[in-house]
Amino acid sequence: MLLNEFLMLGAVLFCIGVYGVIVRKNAVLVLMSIELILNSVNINLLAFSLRNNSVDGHTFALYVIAVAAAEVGVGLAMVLLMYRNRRSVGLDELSEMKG
Amino acid sequence: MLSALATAWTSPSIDYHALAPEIILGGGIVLLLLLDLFLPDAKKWVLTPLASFTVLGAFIPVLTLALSNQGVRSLFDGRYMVDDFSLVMKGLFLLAGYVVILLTADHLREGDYYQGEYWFLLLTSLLGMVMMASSRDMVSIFVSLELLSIPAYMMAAWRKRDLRSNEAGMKYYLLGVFASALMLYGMSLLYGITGSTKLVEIATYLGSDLTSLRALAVFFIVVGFAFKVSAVPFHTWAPDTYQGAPTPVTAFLSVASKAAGFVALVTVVFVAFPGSHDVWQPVFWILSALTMTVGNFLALKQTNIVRMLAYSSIAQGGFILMPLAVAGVDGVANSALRSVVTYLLVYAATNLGVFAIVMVVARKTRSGEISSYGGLFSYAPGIATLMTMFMASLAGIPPFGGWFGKFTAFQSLVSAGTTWSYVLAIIGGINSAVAFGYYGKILREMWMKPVPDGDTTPVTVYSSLGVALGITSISTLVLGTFPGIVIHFGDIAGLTGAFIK
Amino acid sequence: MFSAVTEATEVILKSGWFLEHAYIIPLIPAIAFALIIFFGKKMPMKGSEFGILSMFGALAMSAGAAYQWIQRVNGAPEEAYIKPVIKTWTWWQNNGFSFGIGQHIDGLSITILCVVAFISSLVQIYSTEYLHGDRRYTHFFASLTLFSAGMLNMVVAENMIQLILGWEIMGLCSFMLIGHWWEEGANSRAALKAFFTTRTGDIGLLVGTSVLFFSANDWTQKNLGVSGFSIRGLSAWALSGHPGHAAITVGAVALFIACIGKSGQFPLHTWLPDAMAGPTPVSSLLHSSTMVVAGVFLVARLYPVFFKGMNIMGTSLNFIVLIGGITIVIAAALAFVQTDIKKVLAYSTVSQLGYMMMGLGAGAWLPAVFHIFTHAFFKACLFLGAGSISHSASHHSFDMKKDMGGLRKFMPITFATWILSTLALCGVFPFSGFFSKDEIIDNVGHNGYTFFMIIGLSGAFLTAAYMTRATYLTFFGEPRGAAAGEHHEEEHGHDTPAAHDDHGHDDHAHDSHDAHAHDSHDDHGSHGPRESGRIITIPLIILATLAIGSGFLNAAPFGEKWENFKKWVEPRAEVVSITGIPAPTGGAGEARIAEGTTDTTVPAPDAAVSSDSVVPVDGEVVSEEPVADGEEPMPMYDEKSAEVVGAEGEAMHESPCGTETPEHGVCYAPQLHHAPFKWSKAAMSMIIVFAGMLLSWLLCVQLYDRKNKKLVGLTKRNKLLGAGYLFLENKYFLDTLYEKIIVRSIAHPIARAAYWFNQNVLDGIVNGAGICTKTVAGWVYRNVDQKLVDGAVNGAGTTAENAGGALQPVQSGKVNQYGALLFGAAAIGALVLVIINF
Amino acid sequence: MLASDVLVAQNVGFAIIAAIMVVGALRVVTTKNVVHAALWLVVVLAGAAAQYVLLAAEFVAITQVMVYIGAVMVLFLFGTMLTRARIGAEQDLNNKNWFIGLPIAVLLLATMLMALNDGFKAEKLPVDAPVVTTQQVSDQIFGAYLLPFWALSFVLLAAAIGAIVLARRD
Repeated sequence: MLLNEFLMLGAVLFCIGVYGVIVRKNAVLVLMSIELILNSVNINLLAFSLRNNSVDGHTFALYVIAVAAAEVGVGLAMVLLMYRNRRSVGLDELSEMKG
Repeated sequence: MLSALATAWTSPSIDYHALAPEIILGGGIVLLLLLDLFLPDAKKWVLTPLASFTVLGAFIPVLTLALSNQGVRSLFDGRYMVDDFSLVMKGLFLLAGYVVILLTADHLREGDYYQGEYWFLLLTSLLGMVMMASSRDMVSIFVSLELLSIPAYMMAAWRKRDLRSNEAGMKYYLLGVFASALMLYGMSLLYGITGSTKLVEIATYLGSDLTSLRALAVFFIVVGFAFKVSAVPFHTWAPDTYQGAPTPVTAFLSVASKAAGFVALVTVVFVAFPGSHDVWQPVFWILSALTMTVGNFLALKQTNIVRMLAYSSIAQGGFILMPLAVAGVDGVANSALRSVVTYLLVYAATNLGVFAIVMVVARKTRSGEISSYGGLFSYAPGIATLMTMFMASLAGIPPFGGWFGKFTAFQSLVSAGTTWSYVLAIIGGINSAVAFGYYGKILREMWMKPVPDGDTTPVTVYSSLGVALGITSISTLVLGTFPGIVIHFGDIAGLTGAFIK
Repeated sequence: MFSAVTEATEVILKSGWFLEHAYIIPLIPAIAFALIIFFGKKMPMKGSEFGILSMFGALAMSAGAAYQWIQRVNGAPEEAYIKPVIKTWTWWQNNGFSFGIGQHIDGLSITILCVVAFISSLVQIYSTEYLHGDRRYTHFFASLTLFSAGMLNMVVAENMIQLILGWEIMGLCSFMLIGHWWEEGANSRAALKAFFTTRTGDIGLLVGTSVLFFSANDWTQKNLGVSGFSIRGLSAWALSGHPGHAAITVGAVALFIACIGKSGQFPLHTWLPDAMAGPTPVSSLLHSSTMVVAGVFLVARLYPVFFKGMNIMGTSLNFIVLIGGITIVIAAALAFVQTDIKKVLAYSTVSQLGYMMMGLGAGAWLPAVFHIFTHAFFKACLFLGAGSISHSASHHSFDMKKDMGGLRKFMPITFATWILSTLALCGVFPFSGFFSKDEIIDNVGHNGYTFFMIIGLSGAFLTAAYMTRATYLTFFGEPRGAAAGEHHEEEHGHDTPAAHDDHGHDDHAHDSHDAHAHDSHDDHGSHGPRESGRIITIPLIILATLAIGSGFLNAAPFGEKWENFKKWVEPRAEVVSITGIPAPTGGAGEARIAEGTTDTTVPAPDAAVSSDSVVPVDGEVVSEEPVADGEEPMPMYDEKSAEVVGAEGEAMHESPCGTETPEHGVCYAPQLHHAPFKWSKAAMSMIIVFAGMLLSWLLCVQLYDRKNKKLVGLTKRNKLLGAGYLFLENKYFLDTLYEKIIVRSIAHPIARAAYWFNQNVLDGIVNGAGICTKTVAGWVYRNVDQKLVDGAVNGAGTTAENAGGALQPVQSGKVNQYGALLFGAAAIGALVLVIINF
Repeated sequence: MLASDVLVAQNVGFAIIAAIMVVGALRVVTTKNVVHAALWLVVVLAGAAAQYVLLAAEFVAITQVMVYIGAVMVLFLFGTMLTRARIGAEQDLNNKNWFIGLPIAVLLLATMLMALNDGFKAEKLPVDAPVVTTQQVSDQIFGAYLLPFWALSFVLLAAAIGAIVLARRD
């Protein structure tokens, strides 16, 4: 297996995630796109862990998973809050402050 | 084969003195949470003093550590360092946190907030900052960053029924996650290239091969922190979040959170990337120039005071970034670090003071517009004078602290002596003149405009706000009048791993 | 700092308590400021007593210091270097940087100290009456006192940081004071404009100071043991031949930009006339005699730096002399078209500052400093006179055309002091302006700047002319408007904007807020013009006396004996030898100086004298000092030694402090030459001045008395003049003169040629020159001054705001777009970096 | 090319899983149905777990399944339901930013691929690497990375409590 196979898969996922966060208006979908990005990072970390013959990458990946879970929790709480106040989860409506 | 199999696990030896600030904060957090759970509502007032005593209590070991002669304390195999730099920054975070607690105390009581949870989040975020100051490997830095950010996201949205507060929290959260994703990607690449997460080892292994990947990794990490310090073009969240978040939270974000971003940035750049200055120097140059200029120009257009202060704080961030643009030049690294530390100290004192006044005035006028400051001098001369002092400090007029921060920044630039550093110095000079345009606007409102609604009842300054104002104004004045004190902090702020190997 | 480094003969200089403790002078008003802020409102005089007492204290100390300085100079050998009285306390230091505060007292600082303390005292007294009943009376005095503290601090400053501190305090205070009556939008705009413009210049000050510090610090530390901020160190460094050309030039240019801003030099002069929006005492103190000379003072203070950096005396043109020259003419021309009396004076100030700058730029250091000295008195007198008129005669209006005229009958004291000061300003012979301004012009020419000498003379002509016009409009003719007792509101009708010199009404600097100040007690419009009260007239009289007398301090026409100012103030370009790194600085009474001389056979007799014992207290002269007043120089002092430097006796360059470099010594001032006084030159300039007055007078009579506003009409009338017709009804004695000189000669049969000459040439000159000047100046005022320069200043602000506006769409409020920006910037940055590092 | 150098099974496995993941990820960001997007995300996350196994990281793979598919996905589904998204297709999920998003994503991808290609070229991963044991990971977590672990507990605590406060009705 080539190292770059994994890395490029990671890069593709990353960029799809980036596309997602830019074009998705629904906040829940944006959160899903973020998960894509974070997963690409984990693929990278584990591939490098294998390449460098060290365990640090595994640990790092576990921390990333845990933090990602926390972030999703917070994000969904905010989405709920937003929904409760505005009856909508469209991010475009969050433009009361600008300029 | 993975060699780690062979080594049996041994319990890591922990220097509890070195970890005492973190432990005290952590204990306080847990205690706060438990008390919040079990105390009846009538006794919930206990939480506020508990929070402030926790912060002050955590400050004690910072002092004892600073006074002990043991030098650098290295924990967890060099992944966590308690050196002078980290102690200075921990002190800054804790004091800033204390002032924010003072700012919040009455605000919380009057508003519709969950108090116990608010203190819990504030202290958690502070814990993240305190850990950030000592973290010397990528995992610690990442976790500390999240530890300080996640509570801050929620604090920004803490005014639950306010649409603006929701919006502030959501924007801050989303962009924060985007930025930390980018940073994580950069960290993963860095780990791949060097095979280590320890900053010192990264510096050793980060050779000149794999140049394009190295550039990518360094750049993404810098971007991640550039978001945190709201450097243009990664600043977009800042004005909206500052405006929408509860004012004490804004003060916290614009001072402590920004300082934490700088601490991380400085640590990573100086400890891990000293050899890659060909990558980050131009990046910082552009970031700094853009940040100052865009921040200033947009600040000129603002009519809302907090929003203007947001842009002002963006622009100030540009000044703090200035010395980093030349920190790779031989012999400048030390003075650049000193300048960043000095500027952060001065900026923290001044900006917290400004927000204290914003809160005092908003309590009376119930408005965030700059025009609501009209005639402030006629009914609150003391407040107007203090505000003038803070504005003068932000604009860099001696003898208030701000001038000295700018002075050290320019000093680093000039001592680098390259063409680009001079150009940046000139851009900085022009910007510091432009900045007076909007600081002067406030001064003009306060001193030379009539009171908008003719209501000249004097403002009430609650005792906690008064203490906050006292601390910040005296620090601003003292830092500007006797810069020797702040220089002393700057001097001892050597960064272990970068300068004291 | 030097005393320990010499092996050469030492001369003991007298000192005294006042000299040694001059640093107290700025502290007095600073403390008074705090007292006013905290206790002012509760005091019987609302805090003004603190201000006035502190200024008296400062004045007394300055006078004491001046006396002791004169003793010090008189007691020294004729060619000895008079060491300034320097003290430094370290304020703070870190690696490589040591910032001190202290004092640097020499002739220059003593001069300015006295002027500032004196004028401030008078202005404060005057203000107690002028601002009586003002709602921000206490604040006004607080600002005024702090302002004086800032200026005094700048003057005594030992190093650049201290100087900048004072400089900035002045800036802040001027902001407060100009905007004192902020209820009128124009005033607060003017205040912001003043602050903003001077702050723009101040960038130059910071940049220049940093550049000089980084270039000079090593040298000064090594050779003098002082930091690169030290004024003394910088002076020595500049003349040592060590500085690189680029560094010192950049430093000097940057500093000079600050001076342009502060001293209202072209093209940053526009704030000064606008700043007349402040109360008149403020105009008098800040914008005529003290704050605006800060820039000139800085040039004079760091003269060696500018001397080297700008290549003064090296070529026939340099930046300073050019800016000074331009300013003289531009401002003087502008003064012609003002209807506001304070604006005439403001432009006059700008023009006079141009003289000082031009003098400094052309190597006429002493005349320029002397002009600061004399100008302060007569200009303060003029401003206070204008204030007196508005206070008592014209209902707080400053419009000469609408609200004044004929006031000489009502205000004899104001009129007399005004005339005396005007004569001084014009430089008429025995008045003080003559001795300073004429010396500047003379020396500029003498130093080879012939073109600028002509500029100076034209400036003198214009000065005479516009002051005559202002005097005529104010004191002669018939009372108009408010001066005639008309009601205040009426003269605000916009019916008669004079076509030839209308300027924007919005920037009228009416002190209309005096009205607010007097609401409580004033009886508006119920009385005609009258003389002001004693509190106002006494300062006027004192100042007018000085306007006459102060010139005699340096009356070159009467020979060397009269050139006291030169002796006391001008630093001597003697070389002081140094060898190696000096010992730590001496004690408080560091009064010894070193003379560069080869003759070291006689050991210094005072080697064992402790520094304490050479400090005479309170002006007492310690008798053991070997040099007595006015006696022969010390016996071992060798006349030639000034040209021979260094312990080894190497033959040094002939002019060590000129363009050449001393090898083992330093000097603190460049060698300058003084033009010998010639009556012929003085006579020439007098003729020019009188010609200016005369022409202007004629023009004024034509324009204002005859209400003959159009060129066509004037020409027509001049034809009638040919018949000797209309002048008969002229009732002014100078009109008779006019009639005799011109009309008779026209009427005379042998004067057909003269008639032609008159019709075509004199008329052309009188009308043409006058109207041309007015037209051109009006055009310049409208287009260049108000549009271009103002436009540039305002435009910069507008551009900045527009740029901000252009950026605002980026801040769209849409979080997806923020994300796009974040990732987009990251992508582009990454692409660039990857390609670079590929 | 020797057979031992080319791990056919693994390479084929990687390719198939990678293809499924990419398709899944694309559907996540393009589908018109929020619930479908969540299900596609499950596909991607499961694929990632499979890749982790290929990368000799079984513990991480199991964690991935448990945390993401077990917990995070449930959160997402709850979030979707609580915000009353329709189960069917919706029109209003995207904004008009595709013309910005697409170039940025492509540019970023090009840059990253270029750098990766330049950096690691055809570097192979070791073929006989043993599976990292859970003990090794735990040794690290409770050794060198103890402090971040401690901090992580506060992160989760803060997230949990903060999220409750924000999300609860009151």
